Amino acid sequence: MPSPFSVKTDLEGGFAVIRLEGAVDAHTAPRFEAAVQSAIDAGQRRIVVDCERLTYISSAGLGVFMGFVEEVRDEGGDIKICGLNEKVKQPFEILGFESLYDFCPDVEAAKGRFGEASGRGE
Amino acid sequence: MPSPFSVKTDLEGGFAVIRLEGAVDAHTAPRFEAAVQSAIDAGQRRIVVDCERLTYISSAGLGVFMGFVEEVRDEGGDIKICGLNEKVKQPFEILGFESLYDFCPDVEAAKGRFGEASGRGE
Amino acid sequence: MERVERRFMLQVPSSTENLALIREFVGSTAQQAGLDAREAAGLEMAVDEACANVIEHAYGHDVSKEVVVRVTLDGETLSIDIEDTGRGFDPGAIDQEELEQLINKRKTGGLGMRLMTKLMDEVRYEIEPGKKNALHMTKRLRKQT
Amino acid sequence: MERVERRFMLQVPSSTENLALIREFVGSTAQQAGLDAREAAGLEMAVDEACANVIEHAYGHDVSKEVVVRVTLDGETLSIDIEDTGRGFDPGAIDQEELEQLINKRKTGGLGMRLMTKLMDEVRYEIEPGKKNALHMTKRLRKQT
Ligand SMILES: Nc1ncnc2c1ncn2[C@@H]1O[C@H](COP(=O)(O)OP(=O)(O)O)[C@@H](O)[C@H]1O
Ligand SMILES: Nc1ncnc2c1ncn2[C@@H]1O[C@H](COP(=O)(O)OP(=O)(O)O)[C@@H](O)[C@H]1O
Repeated sequence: MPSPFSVKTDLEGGFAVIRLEGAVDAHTAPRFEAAVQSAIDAGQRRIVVDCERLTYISSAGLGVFMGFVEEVRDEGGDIKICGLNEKVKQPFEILGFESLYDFCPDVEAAKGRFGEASGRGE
Repeated sequence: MPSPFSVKTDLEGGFAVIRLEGAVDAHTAPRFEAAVQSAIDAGQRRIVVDCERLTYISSAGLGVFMGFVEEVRDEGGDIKICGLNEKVKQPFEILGFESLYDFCPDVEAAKGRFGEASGRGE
Repeated sequence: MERVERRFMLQVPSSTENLALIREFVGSTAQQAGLDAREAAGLEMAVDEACANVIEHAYGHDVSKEVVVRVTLDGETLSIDIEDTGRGFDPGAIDQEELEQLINKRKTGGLGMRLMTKLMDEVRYEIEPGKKNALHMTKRLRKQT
Repeated sequence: MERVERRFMLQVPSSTENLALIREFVGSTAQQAGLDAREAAGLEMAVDEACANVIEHAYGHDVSKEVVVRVTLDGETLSIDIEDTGRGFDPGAIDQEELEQLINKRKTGGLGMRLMTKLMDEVRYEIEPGKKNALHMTKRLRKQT
């Protein structure tokens, strides 16, 4: 059996760290989306999505990154993606996410990148 | 994907330790059988099958324990089974292997049981 | 009928190479049916044994043949149906020797059907040699209240 | 014809709950076909996207419908066939906006068919609305010499 999906949000200082585990597909993406929505509803704008334990992501999961990032950036924040391992990098690369999102090796690095620029490296 | 099957024999002092990993089913049992046959052909009679990393065993695998044990016991040896975890115990229990085979917690314990008795606890 | 009956089917070439896939398939349906880990493992084993018999005894390892496993879930039962078009056999005539006797005779087989019977709530064969041999097995589900 | 063509089929209720099983099924055939880990992951994703579309767009999450995935292996190609009997659509009319545009519009979808096309060597739809909509995808296998 594949590892079960889970999503967990930790508020760490001024950051919301959303930790994904297992597979994000059309079945589980709504739970990821709900986590991002809750963080935003709670006023969080500095969002880090930790993918270290992510084993799979399909377009339904990528869509969550797409749907919220403008709103967050408009308010001076960002959604940063960290901990992507080789196994799950493929769809991000294929679709060109790497020029539009800030990818970081780990959560600490991601936190350090906030405030440096607007998020898109502009 | 399930963990791939492997079988490996180590000659340790006067013992042949056969280490199983992954699933022993009708597809992989012939490789387990070949390992036991080779050990016997090489003159080994004190055989320990280490099941610590075994994730599954069907009747095809149990058959390997059945087919050789008499021959080995007739010559004063035994085939001892060790390291069975909860997950794979079920078929051994259901079929009554526990009264006919010597089950040990680990390889060292199994080695210690040779010479104590004929193997069947007689 | 409070809920829809859920039907699953897997069809693979008749080769022992596919037993791992068959177990994963059945394991996944077991999980959806709410079986616990031990029950799911038992179900996977019963189906593995049944399919290994089809591959070895019904089709004699002829890879051009196909093994078909159907799983049906209703609220109360998980049903397994496995059919083959092989030579058939008489399940009642298969003798069920004690494990000790099998060992004495240095047998390496003869445990599969026994496992199936012990692991499932119902095991029923309908043999029509030359036409089809059907195996039907069921596992009762605990009420989810 | 040096070797037998191997055919695999999986049929599951039309629910996203079964996408994980569909990926395992396809992954297992990828392994038998000799694909490496990255290629197998890509194949699993292409089929996941195609089946998610059937579940969501063709059948609107109606669990009484069924999703059928066929995999055929010959020595040279792994072929995938997925059919639905839903309302159909015009694949050529689906516009393929740039990711940046989709993000600006706060879209959360529209990437699935693009992934399928990039991951597979061939993606072909045959739409006969009201009858059947067939998706055929292929992946070339490297020669095993
Ligand atoms: N589907 C089948 N078609 C033909 N013969 C079968 C089938 N299933 C079981 N048998 C017969 O029943 C016997 C007992 O099966 P089983 O208890 O599983 O042990 P084993 O397969 O190890 O011999 C087999 O040896 C075979 O002769
Ligand atoms: N099997 C199908 N049946 C009906 N419509 C489909 C099917 N597959 C795709 N579509 C249509 O094509 C569109 C684009 O699909 P896709 O690129 O996978 O993105 P998404 O599914 O995220 O919208 C869908 O929104 C849908 O309108």
